[in-house]
Amino acid sequence: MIPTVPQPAFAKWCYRAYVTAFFIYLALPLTVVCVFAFNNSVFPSLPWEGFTLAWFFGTDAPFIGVFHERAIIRSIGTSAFVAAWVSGLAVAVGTCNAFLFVRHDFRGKALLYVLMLLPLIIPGVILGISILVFSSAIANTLEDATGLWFDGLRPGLILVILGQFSFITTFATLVISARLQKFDPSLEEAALNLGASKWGAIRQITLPFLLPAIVASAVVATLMSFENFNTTLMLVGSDSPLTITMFDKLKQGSTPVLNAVSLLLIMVSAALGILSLLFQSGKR
Amino acid sequence: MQSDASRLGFYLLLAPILLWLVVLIILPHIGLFVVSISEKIGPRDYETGFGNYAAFFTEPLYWRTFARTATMSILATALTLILGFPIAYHIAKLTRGRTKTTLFLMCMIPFWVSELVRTFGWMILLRETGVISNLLQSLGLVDGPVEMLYNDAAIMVGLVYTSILFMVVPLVTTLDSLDDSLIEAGYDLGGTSMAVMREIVIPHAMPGIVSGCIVVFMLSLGNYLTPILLGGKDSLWFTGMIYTQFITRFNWELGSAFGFLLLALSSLVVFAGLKLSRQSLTNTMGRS
Amino acid sequence: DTLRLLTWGGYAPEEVIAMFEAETGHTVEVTTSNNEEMIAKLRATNGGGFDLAQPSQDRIASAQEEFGIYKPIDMTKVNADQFIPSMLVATATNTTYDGEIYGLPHVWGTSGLVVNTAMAGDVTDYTDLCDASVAGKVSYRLKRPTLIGFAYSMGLDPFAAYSDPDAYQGILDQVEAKLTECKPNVKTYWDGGDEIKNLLRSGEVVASMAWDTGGWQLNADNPDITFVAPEAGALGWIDTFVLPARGRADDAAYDWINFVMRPEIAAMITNTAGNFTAAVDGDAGVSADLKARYQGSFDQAAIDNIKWYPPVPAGLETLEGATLDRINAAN
Amino acid sequence: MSDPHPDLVCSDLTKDFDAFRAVNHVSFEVPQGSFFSILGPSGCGKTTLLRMIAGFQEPTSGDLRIKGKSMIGVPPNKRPVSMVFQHLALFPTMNIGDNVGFGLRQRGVGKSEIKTRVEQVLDRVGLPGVSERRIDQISGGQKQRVAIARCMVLEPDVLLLDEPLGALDLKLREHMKVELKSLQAAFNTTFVYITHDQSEALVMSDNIAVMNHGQFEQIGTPHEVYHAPSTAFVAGFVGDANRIDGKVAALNGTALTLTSDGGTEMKIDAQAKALSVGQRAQVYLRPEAIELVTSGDGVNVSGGVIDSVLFNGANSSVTVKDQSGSLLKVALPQTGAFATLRKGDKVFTRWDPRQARCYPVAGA
Amino acid sequence: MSDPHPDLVCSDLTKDFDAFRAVNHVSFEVPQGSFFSILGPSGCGKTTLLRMIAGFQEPTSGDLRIKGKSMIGVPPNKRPVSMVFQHLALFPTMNIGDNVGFGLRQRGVGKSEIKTRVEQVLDRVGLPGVSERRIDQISGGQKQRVAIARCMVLEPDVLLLDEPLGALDLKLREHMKVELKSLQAAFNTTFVYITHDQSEALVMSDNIAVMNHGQFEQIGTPHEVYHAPSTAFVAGFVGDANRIDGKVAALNGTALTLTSDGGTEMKIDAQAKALSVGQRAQVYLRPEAIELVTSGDGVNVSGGVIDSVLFNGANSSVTVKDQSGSLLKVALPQTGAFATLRKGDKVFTRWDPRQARCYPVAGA
Ligand SMILES: Nc1ncnc2c1ncn2[C@@H]1O[C@H](COP(=O)(O)OP(=O)(O)OP(=O)(O)O)[C@@H](O)[C@H]1O
Ligand SMILES: Nc1ncnc2c1ncn2[C@@H]1O[C@H](COP(=O)(O)OP(=O)(O)OP(=O)(O)O)[C@@H](O)[C@H]1O
Ligand SMILES: [Mg+2]
Ligand SMILES: [Mg+2]
Repeated sequence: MIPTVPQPAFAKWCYRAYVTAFFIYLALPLTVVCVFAFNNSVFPSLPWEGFTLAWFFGTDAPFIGVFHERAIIRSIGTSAFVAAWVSGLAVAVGTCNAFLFVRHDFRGKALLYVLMLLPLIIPGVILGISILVFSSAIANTLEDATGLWFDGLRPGLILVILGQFSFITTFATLVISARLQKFDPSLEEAALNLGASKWGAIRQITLPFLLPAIVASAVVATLMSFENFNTTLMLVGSDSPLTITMFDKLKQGSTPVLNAVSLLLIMVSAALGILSLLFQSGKR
Repeated sequence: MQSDASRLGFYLLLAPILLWLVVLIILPHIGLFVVSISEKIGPRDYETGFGNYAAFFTEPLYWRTFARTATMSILATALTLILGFPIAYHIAKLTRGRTKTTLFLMCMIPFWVSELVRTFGWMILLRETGVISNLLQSLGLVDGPVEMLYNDAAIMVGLVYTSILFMVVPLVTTLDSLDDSLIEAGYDLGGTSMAVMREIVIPHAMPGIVSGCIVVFMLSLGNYLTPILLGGKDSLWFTGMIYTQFITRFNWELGSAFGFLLLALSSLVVFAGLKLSRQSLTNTMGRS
Repeated sequence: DTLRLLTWGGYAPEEVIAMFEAETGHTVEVTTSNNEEMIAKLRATNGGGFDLAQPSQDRIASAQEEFGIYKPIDMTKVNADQFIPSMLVATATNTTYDGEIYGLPHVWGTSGLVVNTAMAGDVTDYTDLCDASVAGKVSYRLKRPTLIGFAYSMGLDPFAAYSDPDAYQGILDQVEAKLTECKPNVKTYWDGGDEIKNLLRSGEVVASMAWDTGGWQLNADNPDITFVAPEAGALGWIDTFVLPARGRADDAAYDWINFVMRPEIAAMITNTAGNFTAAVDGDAGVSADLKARYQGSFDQAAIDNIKWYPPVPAGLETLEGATLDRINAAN
Repeated sequence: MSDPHPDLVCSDLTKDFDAFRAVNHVSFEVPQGSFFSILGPSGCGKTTLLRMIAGFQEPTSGDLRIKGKSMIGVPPNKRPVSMVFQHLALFPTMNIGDNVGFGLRQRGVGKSEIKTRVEQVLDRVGLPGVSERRIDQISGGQKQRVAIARCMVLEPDVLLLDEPLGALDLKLREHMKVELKSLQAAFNTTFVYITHDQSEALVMSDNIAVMNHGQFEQIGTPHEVYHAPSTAFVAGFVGDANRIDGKVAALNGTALTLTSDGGTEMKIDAQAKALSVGQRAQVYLRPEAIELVTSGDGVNVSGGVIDSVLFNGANSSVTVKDQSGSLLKVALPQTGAFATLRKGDKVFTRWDPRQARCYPVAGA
Repeated sequence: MSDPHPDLVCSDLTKDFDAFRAVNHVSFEVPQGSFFSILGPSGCGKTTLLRMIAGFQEPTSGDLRIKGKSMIGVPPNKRPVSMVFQHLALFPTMNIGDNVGFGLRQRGVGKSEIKTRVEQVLDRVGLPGVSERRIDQISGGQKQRVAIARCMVLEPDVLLLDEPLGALDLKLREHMKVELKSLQAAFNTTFVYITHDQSEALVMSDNIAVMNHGQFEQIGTPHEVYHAPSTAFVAGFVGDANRIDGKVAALNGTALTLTSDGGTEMKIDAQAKALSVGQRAQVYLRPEAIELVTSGDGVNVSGGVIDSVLFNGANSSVTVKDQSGSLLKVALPQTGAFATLRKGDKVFTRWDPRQARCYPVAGA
């Protein structure tokens, strides 16, 4: 089962065939999605009507390409906005948490750690509805009491950002903590010993060391935010992120525009993912 | 040697996590529970009671869907484990260097695209007039079009596809940390492949298996898109019911009760899984 | 101002928006949705987040009673001459709550049957979907229009029973039995307009309960498929304009209403959405094809036989929901 | 041991962790420019002591003066001491030049001056022109020198080293021992070096303090510590030694007679501190102090059989089992004599009464 | 070296990795019940050789027989050999009893018999009653013994050990050396032991093979390898040695005269294999073979000054710099003579012509 232990040729062959089949299974739907982005037909399915780029650049109905669909362009912007906030917040809080859990001992630490892991085992829909219900209750109470409007507590971008942040932070915390755990505290002591101040040591030594993890978790946070559906669905207001817009479109009339968006999405996120991996392995 | 400065630093570090957990996780769930125990007795008129939970238990559709969602999720988890383990093992133990990185990256690709896109792809593939059906027909394997969409098998395919990465990654990580020499020692002491797998590899991979299973189970249980888009007329999913209560029935109270029940279910299954495998949440999830 | 419009797909075509923006200087952000989601969203935001919404007229009064999510229409800001008077009055009657009018009519249409006449020419009424000849090749939604359509087709009158919950429950029970029995015939319960169009176009489904526009769009592609007004009568709906309680751009909203009710704009909307509007002379600029298809589906008798949705009393949907759930659960 | 201006003076330093006393009333002085080692087993409190000097730990009581100035309450970044950490603690995110220049940057020294001073110090430790390399591009021994250069560039009054050779492999460690000593001589800086490896301490130090359970058992030159251990612990810890338990049978000035527990009589000529007739005592005898002889006459001669032969080139030894069954390790002469001994051969052992050390057994 | 039934015979074993030959035509026999060490520097192919014996690597060519049966093509789990891995490879998920019983379980031995046999073998390695403990609850030395017990319970014909002491600390390693040897004697099983630490090999082995670049340079007893190295590599690798480069000046039977590159004349009495006048040669001279003397007369006597004194108790040495500037390491006698030498003192060194070893320089 490992290269140094001899195995019958047949078993090896079967195993390899299975692995190949598995990767075909992985690649198949995405390939199909990409291929049909170029189908010269208003339906993203067979039969194949010929090759076209209209679903990217077309301007005439019904062949309106991605780059001319206002709703899609706008929701990409919304998604990017949300993702930027979510990953910024998640990384900042995640870094704080990492320092808290790795560097400090306090009563209730184990409990707090388990609490921190909880968002991993709460289904996204429930995170969404609980935040929706809670913030509505708060807003109602406040509005009844003050007569003012608290639109920030109503479905909208703020709640979407908070909702995504609430579980993505756990991932960021885990990734950054893992790296901080590998950090040798004597490096910071060495910096102090060489005359650096406490904050100077963290800034010059610890944070650069954490950088790969910070970048990696920012990328992961961005990707997760971009593709999140379950939590966002419950919290979205008038500005909908890309997945929600696509879902609405899919329900109302899927054209290969969706394939074209998907193709772009695949390319961008794969590029992001690969970049972050390369960055990580380069730094290790 | 806790000086005042480091006390202050400690509280500054403690503030964000407390804010996050209390404001975004704990209080909302308490709020959810409070809403779930208020019954609607007329327009803009509510009273406290467990009527919503009673409704869940008296309406077969609800608890049947609930049970169905749970069993299907467990099934999907088991299937993902069975399908993913050999792959993780292959990546961790049978490949080196560049190949390893490449295969690992390929496993991640589905994760990098939104779930909607993946599901969309499966729809194109599986439908009666879809790619696979046409392929089978042109190969002469079947006479007429075959419908592969709108059934539980399609849901399984989609669920496994969506979550396999979350099984493979922790497995690869734990299997990577298994020293080859332990496997060699197993063979050297006369073990067969099966015995070495059972007695050495799997016990070692247990934290990874459990962590992968928890994540996959949660993802399946909480999935909305895949069952909605790939499932058939009987393929109800509990998240769909929650959505229905919130959106089409305007019944937040019952929806909240459903949400709470789903939360209880997931906690229960995760807890049972951890107990059965003698792992702890911190040990499995906390190390990914 | 920015006009945040919560509407149906097709009701705000890109060209119309472009013309409106050029003329008024407002910008328009469109969110497409359906009846339930529109109300759910407005409920969640307590009537905020949008400046103009377009639910069907039967869903306004009860939602207002329950959640208070709309604000009354200021008729002085509306150019009432542009509306077909009978529809304006009918809508106003149906959407009055507490003495205030909440809705203006916009687009109207029907739902009935979309049939592939070459393969299922026998399907002429809702209950025909349960016929063995089309087993496994039919589809409908698991929503309230289906309940009502089947009820009419079974010779019952659900609208008449709206005010009497017990009678209505009796009707629902009969429909439930029918739909449960019919379940094996169904390929899938469709959910979005695209889904059913795909199913019909590809031939996977040959007869379905659906909106008239869907049938006419498919007819352009495949002459065999068309909308059929059922013998028991098509179900007529009117989508309205309402102002969410906390809209921030009421002026822009009124500007939009007055703009799209212009005959030439209304015709453009009819051409994209496929349904006719409540605008005076709105059908003048509509394409001949669409008119022909409309006439092909509706003769005068059929038009007279359209069953228009009255306002849904609060609480009735709970009964329907339970029925739908039971149908869904049946095996 | 006394110097007009010692670089480092610790008086009565004590450190408690909760109920546990890690460092117990330790006092010592280190004269300018000397190499001072603290040698002790794992957990005896060496690191704690060093970290108090560096300022990472506050003493519970006692004083600590560097160049005459008390360091109590001075934070680590303000003390004129530098430290070489056990695993060196080179900054992995910086290249070698930036590592060495780190301390100067903290002091606000100008860019170009940093550059020249870094080059200079790297030159002095024998690594010219490596500034641009990453730290994973140099060998273990070179890292060692970079770590020292990083400290020395700041011209500290005292350099502290916490087992810096622990992570190196055997051959390199042998080499670095000699090198460290000569670097210290070249910089003429006071080194305080801690280790649990007696050979490191013996080879490099001017003075060694042997530490046990938080206390100093002896301070002295390597010679003194090896040849005149002042406590049983030092005798057993520094160098290899046979320990024989017994009882004092007679006492006459410096001439002692003991009876071992196995019944053998031993004559010892030593300072009989705190010993009285009838008291239990421990005798320490180095393997190289015992001779193998062929005849059974003389003082401290006893017969036995070879129990095992440990051939190890120049360091070969045998263990001899005497009549009472107790084992004695005897170094074989480097001349190669007795190389033909085999297990079971009969031999006689002899040792000089002046070579043994004898200590009373505490509490007996 | 030849035995009627050797437990292990390798003939002409070769292993190529792509273009690189890791093991190069190695042949040897290990007689039943003996302790055979393979000693060589890192990367010389020791592990590769051992893994071929265990079955984890197929030889490119050559044969391998255990108790007379060829092992080519036999998978590792079918070979009558067991292996103690470098990091022991104890199964962390099992307790000690399960670890030791693993092999028996694979053979389908009954539960109760496994229990008794595990207890027996743990007893024999001196660890009775630890079966229930987890492996992280015992010390490094105890783990070592558990690893051996796990193999020995299967009664293998040959036990292979891949540097099992490498991970232990110095003191424990010293101790385990002796212990391993006595365990081997007690079990009377054939041990094949690989190491790069010459002292391990010298102390424990019956026979040592010195390996370099995939080839065996010498096979012999520890004595032979240390005192009569057959190649320059062996002379340099086993034990400490001064190397002096020079040229053969005269040759007369076993009596050689060489001139060192520094100009000193050396007389050597050795088997002058493959040496001729004028040829370049290397002389190896152990530090303990050199004496410090006070007068400058005699064969191989030369004067110099003390360059450094490395006091290290019984293993103290000095380096002497001669007129030509080359350094000679000289062991100080264990008797403590010359302990007063200081840097800069003038001394004379002398060595016996029979103590030096001389080898031609390849390709010179
Ligand atoms: N922060 C601490 N809190 C409590 N006890 C401590 C702390 N630091 C060290 N100790 C204890 O103090 C004792 C001395 O520790 P120290 O690290 O100084 O030993 P050491 O001599 O350096 O040992 P080693 O050679 O293993 O490094 C040990 O018993 C240790 O357990
Ligand atoms: N699988 C392999 N593929 C290619 N080269 C290998 C492989 N395994 C070992 N080598 C090479 O063969 C040579 C011998 O390796 P081996 O591990 O046998 O050395 P070793 O003597 O055990 O060294 P060490 O003392 O460091 O363990 C090395 O140069 C190594 O790089
Ligand atoms: Mg220490
Ligand atoms: Mg090796």
